[in-house]
Amino acid sequence: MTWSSERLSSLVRHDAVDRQVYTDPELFALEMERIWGRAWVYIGHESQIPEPGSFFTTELARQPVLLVRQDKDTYHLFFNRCAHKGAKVVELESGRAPMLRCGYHGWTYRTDGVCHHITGGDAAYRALGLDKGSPCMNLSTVPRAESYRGFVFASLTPDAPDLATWLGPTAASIDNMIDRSPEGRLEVAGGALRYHHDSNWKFFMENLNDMMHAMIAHESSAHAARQLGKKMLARGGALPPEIQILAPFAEDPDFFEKMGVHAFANGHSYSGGKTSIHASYSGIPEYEAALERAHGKERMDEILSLNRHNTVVYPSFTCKGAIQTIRVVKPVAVDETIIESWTFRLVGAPDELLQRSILYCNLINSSANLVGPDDREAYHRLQQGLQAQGERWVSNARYVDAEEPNEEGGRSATGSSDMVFRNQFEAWRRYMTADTASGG
Amino acid sequence: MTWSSERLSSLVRHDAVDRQVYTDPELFALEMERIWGRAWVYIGHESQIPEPGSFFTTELARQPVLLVRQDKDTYHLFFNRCAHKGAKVVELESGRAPMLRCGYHGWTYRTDGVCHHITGGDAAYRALGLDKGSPCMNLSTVPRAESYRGFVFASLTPDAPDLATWLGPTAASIDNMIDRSPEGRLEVAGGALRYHHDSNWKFFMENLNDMMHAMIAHESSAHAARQLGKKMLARGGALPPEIQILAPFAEDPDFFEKMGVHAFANGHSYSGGKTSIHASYSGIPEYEAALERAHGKERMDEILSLNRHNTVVYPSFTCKGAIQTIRVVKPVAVDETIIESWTFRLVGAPDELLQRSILYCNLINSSANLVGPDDREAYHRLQQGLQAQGERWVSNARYVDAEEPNEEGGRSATGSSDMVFRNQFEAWRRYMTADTASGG
Amino acid sequence: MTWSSERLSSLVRHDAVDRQVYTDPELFALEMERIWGRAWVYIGHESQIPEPGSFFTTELARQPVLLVRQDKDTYHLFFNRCAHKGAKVVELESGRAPMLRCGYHGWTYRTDGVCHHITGGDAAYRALGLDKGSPCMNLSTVPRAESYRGFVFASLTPDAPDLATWLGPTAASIDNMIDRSPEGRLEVAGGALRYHHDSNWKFFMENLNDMMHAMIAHESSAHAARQLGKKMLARGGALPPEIQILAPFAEDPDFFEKMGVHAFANGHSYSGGKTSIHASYSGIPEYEAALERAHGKERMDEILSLNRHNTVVYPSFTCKGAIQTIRVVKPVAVDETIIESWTFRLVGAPDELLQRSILYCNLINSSANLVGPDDREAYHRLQQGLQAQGERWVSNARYVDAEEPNEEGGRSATGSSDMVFRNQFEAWRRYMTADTASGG
Amino acid sequence: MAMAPALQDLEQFLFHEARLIDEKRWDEWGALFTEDGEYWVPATRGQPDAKNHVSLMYETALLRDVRLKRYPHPNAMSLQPVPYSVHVISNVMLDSFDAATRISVVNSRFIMLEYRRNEQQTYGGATTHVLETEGESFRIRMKKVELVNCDAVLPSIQIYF
Amino acid sequence: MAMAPALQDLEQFLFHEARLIDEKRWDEWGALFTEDGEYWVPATRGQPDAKNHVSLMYETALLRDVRLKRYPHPNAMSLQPVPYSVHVISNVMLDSFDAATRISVVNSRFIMLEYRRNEQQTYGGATTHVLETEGESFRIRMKKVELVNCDAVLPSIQIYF
Amino acid sequence: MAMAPALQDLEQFLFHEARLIDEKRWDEWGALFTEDGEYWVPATRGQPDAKNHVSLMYETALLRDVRLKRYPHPNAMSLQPVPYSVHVISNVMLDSFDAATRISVVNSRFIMLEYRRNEQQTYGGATTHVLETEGESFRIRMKKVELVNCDAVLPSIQIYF
Ligand code: FES
Ligand code: FES
Ligand code: FES
Ligand SMILES: [Fe+3]
Ligand SMILES: [Fe+3]
Ligand SMILES: [Fe+3]
Repeated sequence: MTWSSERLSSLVRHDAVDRQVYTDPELFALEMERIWGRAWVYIGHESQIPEPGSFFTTELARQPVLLVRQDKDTYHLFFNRCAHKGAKVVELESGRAPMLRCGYHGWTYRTDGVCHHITGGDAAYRALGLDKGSPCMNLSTVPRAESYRGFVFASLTPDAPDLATWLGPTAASIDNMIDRSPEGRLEVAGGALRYHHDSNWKFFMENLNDMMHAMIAHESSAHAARQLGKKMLARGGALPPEIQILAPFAEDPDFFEKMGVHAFANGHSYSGGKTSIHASYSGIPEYEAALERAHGKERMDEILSLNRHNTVVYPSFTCKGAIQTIRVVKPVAVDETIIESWTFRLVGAPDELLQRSILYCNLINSSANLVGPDDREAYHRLQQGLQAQGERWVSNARYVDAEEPNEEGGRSATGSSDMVFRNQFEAWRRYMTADTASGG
Repeated sequence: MTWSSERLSSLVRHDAVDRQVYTDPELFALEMERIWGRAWVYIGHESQIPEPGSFFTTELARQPVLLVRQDKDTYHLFFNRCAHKGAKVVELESGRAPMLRCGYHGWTYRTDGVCHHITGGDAAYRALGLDKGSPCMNLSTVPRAESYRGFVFASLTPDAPDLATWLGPTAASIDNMIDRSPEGRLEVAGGALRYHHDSNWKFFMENLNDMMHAMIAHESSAHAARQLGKKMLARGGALPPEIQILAPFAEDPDFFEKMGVHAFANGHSYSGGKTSIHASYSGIPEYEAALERAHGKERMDEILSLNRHNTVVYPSFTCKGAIQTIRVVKPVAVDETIIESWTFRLVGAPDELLQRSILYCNLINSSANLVGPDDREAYHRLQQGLQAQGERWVSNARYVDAEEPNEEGGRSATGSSDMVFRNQFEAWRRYMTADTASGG
Repeated sequence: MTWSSERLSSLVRHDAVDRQVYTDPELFALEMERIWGRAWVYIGHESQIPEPGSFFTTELARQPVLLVRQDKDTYHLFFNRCAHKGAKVVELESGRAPMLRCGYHGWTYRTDGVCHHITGGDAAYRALGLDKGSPCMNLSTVPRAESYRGFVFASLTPDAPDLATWLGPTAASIDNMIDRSPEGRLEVAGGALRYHHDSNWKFFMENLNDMMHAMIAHESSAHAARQLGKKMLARGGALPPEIQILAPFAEDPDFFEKMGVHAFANGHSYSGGKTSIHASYSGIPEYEAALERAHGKERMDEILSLNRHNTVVYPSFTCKGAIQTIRVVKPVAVDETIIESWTFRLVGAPDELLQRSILYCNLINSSANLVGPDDREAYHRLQQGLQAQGERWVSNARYVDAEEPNEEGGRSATGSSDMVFRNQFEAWRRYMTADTASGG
Repeated sequence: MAMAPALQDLEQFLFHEARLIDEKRWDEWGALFTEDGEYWVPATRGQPDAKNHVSLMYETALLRDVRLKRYPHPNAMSLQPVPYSVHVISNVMLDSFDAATRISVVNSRFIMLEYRRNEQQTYGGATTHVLETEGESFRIRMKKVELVNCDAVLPSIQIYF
Repeated sequence: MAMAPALQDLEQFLFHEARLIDEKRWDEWGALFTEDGEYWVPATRGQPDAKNHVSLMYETALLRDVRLKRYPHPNAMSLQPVPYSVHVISNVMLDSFDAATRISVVNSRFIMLEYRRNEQQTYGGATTHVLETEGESFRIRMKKVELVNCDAVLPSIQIYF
Repeated sequence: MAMAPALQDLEQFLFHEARLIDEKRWDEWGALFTEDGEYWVPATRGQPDAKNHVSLMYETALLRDVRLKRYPHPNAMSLQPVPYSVHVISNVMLDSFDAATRISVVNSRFIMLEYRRNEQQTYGGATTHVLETEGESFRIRMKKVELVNCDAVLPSIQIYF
């Protein structure tokens, strides 16, 4: 039985989805083709390729791709695949080289992807009128690659809409992260963490704006932190950043209801805004001074008062402006996903900020952290529980009636609403059933 | 090419089956749906959930299920799947709790499966007229769950026949195990053993009443035991239980022919009866005294003289009345199966009996035992050998002509007959080709 | 979408192939059936079963087979699958036994495959008119098995052409290996090496006559060897065999162009001939004396001057006459392949020759060698790179115009030509699209 | 008063015992046990005894004799091809020594690889040896192996830990 | 002048520390650290510090307290079922001893199996202990664990190496 | 008459040797061998010699030089990304010491994890070191590594055991 558009449509109800969207390998393969092959997928940040010849390799819909800087103003995203016999040309995750050299037969390519050297000579291809520079002798380019203020996304679909339009109001979350730099610039810094999950990628994407799980799933660590925090305050001490980071996970449901959730076109969303679990981190005077110098008091307050929790750019990207960290989704199989986390330096800001971001990632995003393992376990139990055929539908019914338009052109709802999940599956259905590639 | 009923039927000949029934992944998936989804499958024993709130988790046709006792007289079998987002609700194998709590968002359920607490409040679902207690807010119940004198079986098919009828004459094997308790009661005791097999589940189910393999496959251990036994007798000692357990595996073919095999509706069967490899265990006077007190000499002799070897309740269960142990089949993949073994205490009997059952399992059923590894290796070689396409058919031709009706309404044959396998595949074909769910 | 002949044909262009031939699991399954099920596949060498009762087990198209010698002049290739229930009869890789005994129920077979003993007696099968010796009670024979001067190949296709015809001019490479024995006989000696590859089997088969990769992929080891060699010569020493073996891998492209490649029917090929990377091994006087005694100077020179590099008998076999070693391909999955290497003793030649072959295999074919890991890594990168969907075609365009007929009835080209790959895929397409089994 | 054995002597004894297993010197290995010496691999953590709960292995001299006789048997299917092992023993600590009985209780940790027919299993756990002092050496009254995954779904285990 | 500690004493201390982890004697384990004692598992090779680069774990007393409090919590989903470990510690070498401060720098290697719910992970690496001498024993000022696969895509790691 | 070396000295030497490999201090490692020192990993059990039967590795000084030169080569594809190792060495026993030649034969067991590009392999076996005494230390005349799975179908092995 093949997956007709009708059959695919029938998997998504406004208030629920069929459990198979999380468990069926064929649907996963279709997702790679129709969602990950049509949407804009995050590739990396321009600061990862600072110099001419700097390169960075990653996957796009499970295909190897290669981001290379040609010169100050130009860089390219290629399929990481040699034009000769198809070997992965660049194996290292990142580096810098004047030419890209394939290790198998030594073909080399310029940073603009044009073939530069053919071992054994070029004459061999003359008969077909081919030579270095003939399209099929060069690295092939990914159909679309665009940057939004340094954040590079790509699409396998030539007629994808322009990136900024597609990002919609979530672009403001990226803006806010950048605006927090006194110089308005970010740099990837502090390394990456890669965390293996034995579950479907969508569980992670939903969890990000799931406002009802923190105080339950993360109770053990957050309560321990709160108790230790109380003792410290009692002793007249201040709360160290570790406690400031962990304690808010145990805020009561009301706190999270108030944070609220906000949904937009293409499955995007964010939670928080006026407040979030990052809102009460103690300020860093030296930093605020720098920011005020750069923007003036009013603008600074505006920037720092924007407190979005997680912003989700469906299906591959999520960021936290308040602590300058992003996470990237890499689906491997229907029940296997890799989550990468990256931290950024706010150029012009004191090191404390990067160090706080790094501390945050150690505590929340590393494989050995104090919070993530409980999320990972939750996804694992979802993957297992949904093997049960007793109930076809997975509920997205919370506050199905209580969504309101917001001034950003999306809809807003109380924190515990399933609106964000409904919104993701509206996009899911559109991507999966669109016949044209205009998935965006 | 899909598996039409005609094509499925053609896999089973009276005297042979197509090798693909053991090697084809699609057929395995169909088995899960049509055999394991229609037959009565063993879940557990009532003594595993003694108190209100006691629970026990397992799989049914690879789906997570949860057995929970509500009160002295009531217990329920639920799909182990949260009504909220579908997470496996109970992760532990067994335990006791006043409420069942899902770890992801903290929904709780009463022991009757009714939702008791919704994190973030119930109002969220009012718009759809839903509230705690609305069916879709509760744990969903497995269509059928029945107990035969404490042994709980379940079926995913609402109109499955009643359990006792379906068990047919194999129920008497369970009766005999229970009757061996002076108080007519069994309790699971002594823990469980779980043994991983890299082969198809049917090899195990066939092996149980395969009377021609023991003296060959288990020669090494059984002969060693016999030699040591001889020495002991020579020294005028008695045979310790270890020898009594191991030595009979090397009885000659005649002994096993005489044990005989007996086949019944739904693929069930047993071997032995008047005698078995358990027949010559030395008696335990204190126990027999207790049993005689309970039943009188005549009935006691009747009970103890019933010496069935393995009783097979197709497809998931096998028991040995004489030593109060059962084994449970858990198919994982076409070439992967888990076999669990459990022992029972005869309530009112001295500890020696349980200890003998435990010794038996250590010697025969543990992953490190002296007999099972040779069976496991045999299944492994079957799985490998049947990759060969040189011969399509796997023979079930032994004594194809020599089956006789028995007084229990089944058919009996000499021990080495393939009758039991023919009978299993008659049931296999019926389950696999039945259009309705009345697979039973 | 099923793989029609049209669709299969469209995967192969004269100057390129579709990347899916290396990455699609369904195509791999078809290859097992249509290429590995139709071609002649190498099984083993007669010297591996020297005595009556000697046996040797291996796989043919992933099916277990068993080569057994009945007597001095007769041996048989059986499916390694018991006629009783289908267990793999012989588990050991090789050995000797008067009878073949199945471990599960003890059936035994004579070395001609006829059933000799049935546990529990034969009467059981009388009703069907079956007895020991009835075809279905014996080991079943692989449709075709033939030896070319001791090298045993088999085919699952009854009407495969005769082996020598099918081998065509590549037979001469086997001849040359044998002729290098003063007695004209080879014996397997020195054991086997088994090397796991995480890539498609065809990458290995293409690499064998890929003349443009050695100086690039093996630069690190070969250059190290050259430098050390230079030092030694400078010190007035001679080049030890290790250097003689490793250094030529770094010859320049011209050297390899001159070696040339030669392609023949059925996908076969060889490279070199007048010269190869083995050409400058220092002679072994005692050996040449023996060879001259046997053949006379002229014939000896003729034999030793034939310097073929790799001879490829598509799809399963490759040999190196000059150092008496072969490698055997065992596909496991679309991205998994096992490569076995075997060495031969030239009967009548001094031990040095076998010892040089063994040294060669240690240096080039073992899992821990100095050259093979770079080839394996190249195949790995091909497997990864070809996941990229940016370019459908894998080029075979080198010197597409410059092939010339050779006197052996095949075509020859300069070393770096892709002719050999084009030739393999011509055979690939013919095997894959042939409706009849006359794949040969 | 008897003095506690030197750690190094205990280590060397444990290394020797493990080596006898890896080298399949079964008779020598069996002879390391006292007549009432027991070998026990519980099936659960903190298992109180081997009589009232199933174990992965619980062997007295009698069952060791059966297994040691079985090892070389040509028709022991699961032992053809032959399984091989390597034991890495470490973290050897002397938990107690009774000067009167000269009995040492020794705790150690191990990783054991069991290999057969192209498959390698990794096992690990904590071992408690109850050792009687005998001349310069020791004899084993009890060897209790607590596998870290004792309650996992395990394949066949055919070599002593 | 203080003498360098005996290798055997250092080994026994490392074995003791590992055993406290395997036996989940968390309070005793935590007490082995000095007040400013650190536990560090870098996320890359040759990582210069834990402040300016992410780590798999970088814990001071405060974070150890959080984790040790978390371990027994009934609602810690990822710890129910409970994960278990076995540490095999070897190759213990004394890299340096400062007679003035009586600080030892000890290098060792380990294999640790982490087991939970029928899954077993194998970890290994090199450990550097910076130990203060305290009476007959030691306290840990720094335990730095360099995993051989520190930059791999790893599942949850829930027990200290 | 020369006395047999102390076990601890032999252990420390073996630990040192393993550490040089894990830390890729190749020149120091190579220098541990005598000029005619051999490194041998047989491909079968009880393999009588390395001349008449294939081996996984059989290296004299010459081949060690090739490999050690190859390690840092930028175009050695299979070494980019770089493979890493950790060796856990244990069960060190002195099998024999010849007072005349002062040659020690040392038996040990090991687990080695080889890690590269997100894949970790577990190897284990028994090692025999034939050591010449040299001053306070030793030099390796022969290092023979008997892998428990020497005849398995193995992927690339790129680091010395
Ligand atoms: S595959 Fe890249 S150079 Fe040949
Ligand atoms: S999934 Fe169970 S409470 Fe949310
Ligand atoms: S399967 Fe071979 S004897 Fe039964
Ligand atoms: Fe969370
Ligand atoms: Fe059996
Ligand atoms: Fe090569």
